Amino acid sequence: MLLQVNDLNISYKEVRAVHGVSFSIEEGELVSIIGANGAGKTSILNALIGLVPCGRQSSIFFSGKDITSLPSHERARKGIRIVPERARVFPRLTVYENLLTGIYGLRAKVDLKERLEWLYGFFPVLEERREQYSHTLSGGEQQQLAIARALISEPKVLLVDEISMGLMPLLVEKVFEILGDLNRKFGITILIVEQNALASLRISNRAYVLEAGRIVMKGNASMLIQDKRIREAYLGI
Amino acid sequence: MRNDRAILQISDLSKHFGGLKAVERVSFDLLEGEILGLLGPNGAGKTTCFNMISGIYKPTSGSILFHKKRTDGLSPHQMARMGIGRTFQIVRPFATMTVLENIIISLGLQNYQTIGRSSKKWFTPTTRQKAMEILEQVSLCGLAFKKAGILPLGDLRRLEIGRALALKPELLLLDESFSGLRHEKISEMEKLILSLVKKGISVLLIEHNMKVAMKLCHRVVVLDHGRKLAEGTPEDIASDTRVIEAYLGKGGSAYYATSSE
Amino acid sequence: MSSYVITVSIFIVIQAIVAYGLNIIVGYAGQISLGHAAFFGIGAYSAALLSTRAGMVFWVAAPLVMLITGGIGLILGLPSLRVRADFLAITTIGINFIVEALFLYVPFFGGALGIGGIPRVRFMGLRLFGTSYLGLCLLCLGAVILVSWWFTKCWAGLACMALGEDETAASSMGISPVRFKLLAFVIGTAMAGLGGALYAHQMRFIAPSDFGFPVSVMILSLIVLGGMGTLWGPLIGAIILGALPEIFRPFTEYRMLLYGVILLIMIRFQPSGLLGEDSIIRKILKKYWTGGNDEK
Amino acid sequence: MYLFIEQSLNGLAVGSIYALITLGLALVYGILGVLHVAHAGIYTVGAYIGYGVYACTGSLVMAILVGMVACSCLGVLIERFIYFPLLKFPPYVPLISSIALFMGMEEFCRLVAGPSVRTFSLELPFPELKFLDIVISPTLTGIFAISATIFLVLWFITTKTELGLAMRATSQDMDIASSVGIDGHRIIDIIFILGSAIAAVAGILVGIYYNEVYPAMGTVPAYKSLALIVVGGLGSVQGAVIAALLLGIAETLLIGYANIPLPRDALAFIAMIAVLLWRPQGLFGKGA
Repeated sequence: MLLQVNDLNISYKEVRAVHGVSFSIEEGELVSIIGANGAGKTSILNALIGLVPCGRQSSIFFSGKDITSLPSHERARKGIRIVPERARVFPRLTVYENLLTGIYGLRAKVDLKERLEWLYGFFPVLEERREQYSHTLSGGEQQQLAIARALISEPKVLLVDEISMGLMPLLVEKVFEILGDLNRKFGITILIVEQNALASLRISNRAYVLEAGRIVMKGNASMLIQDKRIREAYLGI
Repeated sequence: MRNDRAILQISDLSKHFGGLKAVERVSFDLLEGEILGLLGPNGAGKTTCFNMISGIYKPTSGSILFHKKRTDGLSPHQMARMGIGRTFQIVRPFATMTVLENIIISLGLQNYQTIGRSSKKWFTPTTRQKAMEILEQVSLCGLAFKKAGILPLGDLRRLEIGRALALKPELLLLDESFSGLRHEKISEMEKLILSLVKKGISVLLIEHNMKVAMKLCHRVVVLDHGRKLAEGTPEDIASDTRVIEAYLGKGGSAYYATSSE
Repeated sequence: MSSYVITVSIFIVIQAIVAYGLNIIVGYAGQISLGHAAFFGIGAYSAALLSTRAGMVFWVAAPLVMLITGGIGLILGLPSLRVRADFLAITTIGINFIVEALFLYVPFFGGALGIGGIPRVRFMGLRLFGTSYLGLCLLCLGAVILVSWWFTKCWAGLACMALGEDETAASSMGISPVRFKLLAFVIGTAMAGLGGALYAHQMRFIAPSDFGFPVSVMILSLIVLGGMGTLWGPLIGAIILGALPEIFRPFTEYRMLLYGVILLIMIRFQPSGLLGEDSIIRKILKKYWTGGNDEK
Repeated sequence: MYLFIEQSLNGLAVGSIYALITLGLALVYGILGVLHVAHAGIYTVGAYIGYGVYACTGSLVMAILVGMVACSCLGVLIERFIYFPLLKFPPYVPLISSIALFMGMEEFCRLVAGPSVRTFSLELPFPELKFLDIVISPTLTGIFAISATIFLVLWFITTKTELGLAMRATSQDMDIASSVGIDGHRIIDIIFILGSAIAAVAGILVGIYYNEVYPAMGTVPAYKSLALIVVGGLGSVQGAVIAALLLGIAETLLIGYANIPLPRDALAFIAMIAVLLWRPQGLFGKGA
């Protein structure tokens, strides 16, 4: 088990956003957590990377080690990387500098040239825009940059938060294709959190359905995609 | 399509933020007594539309007519006075005040217009009673003296509707009032909205839970990347291939086509 | 009561009056102002000028002073509609420095020497000083507290508090941000003007340095200390911060240091003020009033 | 003409010192959003320590080094024990505590070193420069050399090194920075260390330039530098530095030539209000 989350509780002040959620991810899997806006998806990811404290009794294990109380940057060093909601690239850094932040503290360990070549293969636009400030990029380009920033460190697990938000359908498709490729061709473990249920289910191995901070369904992605309740809840058909 | 019964007419509305075209030439009408759903994926420009209608943003171009009067460019407090109440996607209660006070702030609409009236006392038995009546409508009576900041999301969404109702609006803008709610809360909210429409309030709501929107709305406008993708009855929309594509991506629609055969 | 105690009390009361004005701007309407001493000074200077140059009696001059200060407050409050919180804080610091500089460099205001020979306030032929002047100040303080209390009870005050908490939400409830922010500025600065007038007639000699930026800081810190946006906070703060230097008088050498340190410690460990939310005093009072039963 | 150039050079020296003080303030504002008024207290303390060490040892290098180290520690202590716990409160809370701290530090200097002005009489050990008839005194040369070096080093750190990248990333989005493995707390510590050390240098340079060190020497810079970071655009370090240099020159020339009945110290605030009316985000600020 690469990542194991037990009884995760998250509260903001006195409002509870996530109620006792447990899930796990095996190495090499692509897992989705799907749910509507406000279901608590982003809170879960923020707890995984340590930006939001989780409640008592909750525990998070990574590669068999308890990381529940580890600060964010140390989790990043261990290989947990995130593609945040709305990309959140550093707006006043250039594209290239944004990529460099991804290997902060790892520069000695990573073959930068080779990594960059590999990434530019996926995202040619990032090479073209190398010296541009990243706030001048379009939404889709920023998302690509955010993925590249996370990938450059050779993460053990990639967390992807609402990547379809604000992207054109064509791009959504492309981005999901890339995520699928990364998982299948390069064996990168990925956890996707999405409200675009079908797009993410199509590339996932397994999925969890989150409603109002609780997991209400889980199973194989190919099974869930057939599920009548899912189709009703997320499509109204 | 220009209708005499239209309470709100949006034509060619655009909003650009720098290079980003958040809303691009969107037009639609809202009829009196209607529930119109504004649907679309995240980032489609729905909330931006709302913010223009309620006066928070000034449109880049296009016009908004409320009761046949141009209202684009007016500020939020002027819109509130004209009879448009709204809720927020990310709830914005006055957190340190009580639930009752939150409602009373809205009840003061008329008192904010002249110095004389605004110097009167606000916490009177009459206003209190009016506020309690509104709280009753949104079933928050039991929480009247709690601080708004500690309420759970569902109650806060109802509190925001209550605040909007206290303005005695003709048009209610509901921004994702269902999101983050559990099943049973969703049906409560549906009932509430239907009861409001019965009282003659027109409703424009943003939703991306298709199921809820399809059930509740008389008509639906679908936005995608700032443009209007489709408009029509829920049935029309549900079978519109463009809509399905926007929501599911091409693969999804292919899947939909094969599995429904 | 010794005249020393009375003098100190008069200053505390004047500070409290000025602080109540700031409490309306910062505490209720949520507009950070670090230049309140400028309005205190404008009040004092206009009172001094009206009585020395125009020979006006206090009872006529005082309302006029409040009008002048409130009017200037209205004009200088305009930036608050334009800039964000941090900018506003710094802008108001700037206003304070510029007003002080005007007093200092425009000959009309007497320059560094200030204005002297301000007569005492007369009431029915009697000169008010000492206890009787303290009485007048307390009366004014009472009026200011009454206005503050009324402000929490009237629709305008409610509107300001809503704006202070969430401007977007408040304006979509029909509250005009421009109108009510400026209203708060006018009321708040007029109170500072009243405080200034009382100060001028007490000191009978005023100089620009009496209204410098440190005074603004002191006024703001006393309401932060007492409890921002509470009805009794400014009074409590004024009493504590007004009395501290006097209590420390035996340690002459160290009193300003102690003052700074105590202020720092109080704010560090009670950031919402002595009477604010979650403060120790609030908690204790609550326990006694509700008999330890917190549920309402 | 020569007088004008000499005046301008004097102004530039004053501006450089303003810039050194303002730097720390701009860095701290950029990363914590706190208006760090107590920075001027650190500057005063730095000047006193420098003066004291120089008086004891007679070594200027020692004076500067000890001042820098002591002030760095002071800066980090302030950040850890005062600002950090107060970040979650409205901005006026850290601001007031910063001002209280500043008052305390001034008083502390007054108590330890006495209220009188100490004369810090020495020339900086730099050569005297001569162009045509313009003579640049050793002290002036020294101020230019030292501040230029500091600006260059700082520019190099922020733009060319991994640490600088981390600093910029953290000030733009602290959460995301930590999610790529940057330890935000350490970066904040480093920023306070850098800013405070530079403030110490600025204090010592001012002491030498005006030939005096006194407890209230921080009061005017404390608030002037606030105005400067507004003019420069809150959070823009280059903007603040440029604004500081311009102000130094403008002040000096104004005193020298124009007979405007305004005090030199109000100029910064007048400039600030003028700039705010014209460009509310400051000269070099980025939009809203």
